[in-house]
Amino acid sequence: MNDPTSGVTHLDIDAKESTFLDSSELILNMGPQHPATHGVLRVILKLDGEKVLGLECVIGYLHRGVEKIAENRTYAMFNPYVDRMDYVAAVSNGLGYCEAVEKLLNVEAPPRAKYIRVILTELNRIASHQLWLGTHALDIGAMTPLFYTFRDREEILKIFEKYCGARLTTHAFRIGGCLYETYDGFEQDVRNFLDFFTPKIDEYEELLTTNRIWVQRTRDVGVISGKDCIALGVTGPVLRASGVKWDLRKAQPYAAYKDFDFEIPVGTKGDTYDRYLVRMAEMRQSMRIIRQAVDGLPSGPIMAKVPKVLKPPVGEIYHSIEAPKGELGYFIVSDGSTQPYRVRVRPPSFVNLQALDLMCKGQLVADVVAVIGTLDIVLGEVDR
Amino acid sequence: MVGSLKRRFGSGLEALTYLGQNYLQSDAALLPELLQNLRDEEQFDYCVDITALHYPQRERPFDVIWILYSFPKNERIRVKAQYADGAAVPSAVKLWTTANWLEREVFDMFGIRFEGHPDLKRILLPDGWKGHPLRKDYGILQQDQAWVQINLGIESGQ
Amino acid sequence: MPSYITSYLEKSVQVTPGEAGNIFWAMVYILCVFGGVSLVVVCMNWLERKILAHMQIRLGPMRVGPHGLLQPIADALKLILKEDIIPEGADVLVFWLAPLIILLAVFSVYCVIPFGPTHAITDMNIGLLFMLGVSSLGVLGIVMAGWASNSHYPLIGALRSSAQMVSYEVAMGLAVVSAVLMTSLNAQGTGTLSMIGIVQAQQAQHTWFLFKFFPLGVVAFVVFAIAMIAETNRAPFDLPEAESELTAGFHTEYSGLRWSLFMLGEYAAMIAVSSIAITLWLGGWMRPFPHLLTGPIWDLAFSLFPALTFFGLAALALYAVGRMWKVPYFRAQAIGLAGLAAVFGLIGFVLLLPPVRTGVQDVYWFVAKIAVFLYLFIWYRATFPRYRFDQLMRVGWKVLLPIGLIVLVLTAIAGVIFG
Amino acid sequence: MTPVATPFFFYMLSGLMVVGGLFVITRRNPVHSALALIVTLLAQAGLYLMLYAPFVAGVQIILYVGGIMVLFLFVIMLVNLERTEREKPFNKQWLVGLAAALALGAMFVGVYVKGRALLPEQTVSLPEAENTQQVGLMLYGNYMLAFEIASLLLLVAIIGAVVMAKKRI
Repeated sequence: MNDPTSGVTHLDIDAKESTFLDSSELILNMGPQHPATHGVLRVILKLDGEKVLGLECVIGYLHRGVEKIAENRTYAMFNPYVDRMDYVAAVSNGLGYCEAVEKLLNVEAPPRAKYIRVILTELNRIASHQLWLGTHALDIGAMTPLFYTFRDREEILKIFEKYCGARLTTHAFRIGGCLYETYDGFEQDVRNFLDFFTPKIDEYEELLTTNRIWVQRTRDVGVISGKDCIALGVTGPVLRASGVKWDLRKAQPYAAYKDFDFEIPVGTKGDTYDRYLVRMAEMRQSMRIIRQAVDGLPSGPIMAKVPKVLKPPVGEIYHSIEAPKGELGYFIVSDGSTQPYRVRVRPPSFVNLQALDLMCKGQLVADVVAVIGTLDIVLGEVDR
Repeated sequence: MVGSLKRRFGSGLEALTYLGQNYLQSDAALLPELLQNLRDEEQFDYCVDITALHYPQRERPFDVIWILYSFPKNERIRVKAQYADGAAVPSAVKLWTTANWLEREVFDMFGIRFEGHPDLKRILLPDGWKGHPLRKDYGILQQDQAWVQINLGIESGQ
Repeated sequence: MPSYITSYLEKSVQVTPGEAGNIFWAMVYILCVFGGVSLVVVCMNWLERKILAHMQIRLGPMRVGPHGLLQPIADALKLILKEDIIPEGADVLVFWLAPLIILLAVFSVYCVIPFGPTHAITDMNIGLLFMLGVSSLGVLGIVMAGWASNSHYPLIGALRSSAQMVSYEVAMGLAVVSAVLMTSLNAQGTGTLSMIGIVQAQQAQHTWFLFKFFPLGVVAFVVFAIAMIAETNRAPFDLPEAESELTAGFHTEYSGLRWSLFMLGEYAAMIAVSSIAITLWLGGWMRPFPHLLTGPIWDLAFSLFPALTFFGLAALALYAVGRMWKVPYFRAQAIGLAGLAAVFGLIGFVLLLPPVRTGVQDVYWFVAKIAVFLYLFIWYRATFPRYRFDQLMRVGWKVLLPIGLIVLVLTAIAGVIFG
Repeated sequence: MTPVATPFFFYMLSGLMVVGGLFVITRRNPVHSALALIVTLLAQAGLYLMLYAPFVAGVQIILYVGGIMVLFLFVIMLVNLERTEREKPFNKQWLVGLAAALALGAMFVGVYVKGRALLPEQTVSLPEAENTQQVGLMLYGNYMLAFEIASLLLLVAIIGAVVMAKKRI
């Protein structure tokens, strides 16, 4: 399958002599500007009538060369770039990077900073899942959840804005802790949000969980087994929905997660409906974590002693956290100078997208849209 | 675990740890069976990441790194090997299917060929693009002017 | 000439103008039916956007006129002024004909709908059969529209929607047959297909067919209701216009006035199909509980309903005016709204006069029931996600068809036993 | 219902049918000929109405125009159109065509000459009101057996269609 972009200016896939119906295999081009491909993703589908025989993803439209830029920026300067990769879960990107560099510098963030970091990351996880639910339901045709989820997501973005000035790409953390002390009324805002959001999540469940058509459109769609998930390196809610009980926050706790108790929701069949249930349960667990974190917020400094100019010793470190989409890892190699020698980002969306081909085999075109939605990929992270 | 590996592979292998993360420095020849062994006997069933480093001044400039994780043992390990420019690295697609795209990206960014890879071609950059950006000798502002002119019809990106 | 006009009026036996062969009054009825339908379509456009918005916790159109009341007019103007593109390589004749066929099919259904014992354009003794036949003509229009646009997506959309409509016509027909079966349970044992006849049968049997042989009537009604939604490509069955996969179904290539014809056709089809359901199962123009709550006081109470609704609308408008009056910027719109409230109030008073009150009774109840159905259509659109194409066909063939057959057989048996 | 200007309607409808029929065979584009066929069938339904047979007219519209013609259009669209348009519509057997036309012409002339005598004396007057009941009684009364055989035949045809299509699914 030669890549159509190489030199061919006009992609002529339906040559005049064979109308598309009598050739047994039809190549359909779900192009970069398609309403259902969350961002600039192009999927070339090989169809037999309505059934999908196989598909190939053409990515790279949003490639900004973040890793190349990292080699020409100092450690602190690269921090905002990290938020631009997975712009929906910017806070957890920042957390991963800051903790990786702190490990490199062998520095420990103070407990208060760790608690603040956990609160903001979990809020960001809920916001990311809300955006996923809204757009995923819209792809399958249910218009209403989109407005409910965005109304509630607005509350979280208000808290971010009050804390660090930005709503989406927050740049909330610094290497060594948090720069800003929490504004007074921060705990109260978070508690208000939790009380506000608890009935709201039941509203989503009311709308969709027992909705017959929703169940029919998602049950047994895009099934992937636990074994395939591990072989394909798929992590996050998709892996948990396939029955593998694995969450980095429990397996290799970072920040302050070992102080909180929460469960890991696990699915059984690994289809789109299970992933929907797992993500809804994850939102509830995040709320539990936030409540515990806010109640137990310790006082004390929020910034560890970190030199003005960071010059970490020569060495390399791999540190990964549980981002809303899956395992987000940073492999940083330092050569002793102020600029990192190499920053490799292990993006969950990029690896999860690889499973699209396996999940869509034998499904119908309408299901490809649903599966892309359920994988919850963000193209900024896929292309870096 | 390191002891058993040492007995099997002898000299070519040395285990180091840095900041609590242990990694194996192995030479190129041992690699295929080492990865196979790690996956089967040592149950490292999840290949987290495959990436590379470029040290232009060394005679074998490329460091290819496999980051593995084992679910049963909840343990992480890194395997590093040095390769000359243009040397063929054994592909890990047969061991972990996730390596397919990861190796394609390393090829796209560094120009390291993986033999045994089913469909090795660029993944992020367009096919006709000349040059591999993440190499140290590839300037930050540099671009493949020819490709830009043909396909986008503009002078140059910058 | 005037005698020809008045001759119909004081005729002793009250018969629909069509039957009486009086062309003039038939024309009058046709004009007021089509005027009424287009008026309803215009305000349906506004209502749908407002109700859908409020269900999705947003406000809907607020900018054009008070509470967006002038929005439909603005839309209509926009569509008329928009350029009407015919895609290159399209088959012009078929492209131009398609929307006309759809409109022809939908509006010809209206000439048999009974708004009252004599308020119908005409009454054929095969009224129901005629309606089903003509509504199946709509499929032709869609297929032609899809084919004439000469591009992949509309063609696939057209094939899908015509397959859907053809398969749901079968389910619809079965549900209708079981209702017609109930009409034959009178003395001389022969039912009737004429719409007015069906409603009179329900009057004679003192019950709406919905409640006849209790579970059967309701099940047949539900089968018809589902098939009805699929027939008009609405709500959960609107796959042909599925935005996420095929851009916009068979009317992708249409634009401007031609596209608005499709929209007009869709809304008119919704009204036509729901009026069939009302005539068959909900007792057409009969007011609720005509035989249970009889007696002068009840008649008086029910006859006040039309006036009350218009007074309610006027009160609503006045309340909105009160709220808008505080903000100077909205003062102009508030005056407009107050004018509208005055008009509603006036109509309410006119409806209070005794002769007008009884006259308008039948039409009012029929239109009120249609309003309920239209609200349901909008409600479905807000809540249900979309069926996938194979599920949609499965529901049509494997669920509705067997249930329709079973209900038909059971009604027949019940008819013979309870007869 | 007193008939209204029947001769005008009769000639208009039959003229429409003849013109439609001609269009069916002369159009190069198959979809246009399908549309012409639809016009002919609708005109035929109109004729049934004039013969006080509304039930048959209703069935005609549902079955022919609503059902069969939609399938015609389906098939025309699915099959490859470009090839059929390029072929020359008129092939060379004009000799056979001429003979058939002559025979038909002779028959028309014969009918025209005999005129009224051909038709039976008393025209059966079917009360228009209960036409549907009449058809119903006739169908389920006297011709019950024929009705059952026909329905059996249809059943066989449906099952045959399903079996043929089964191979492809």
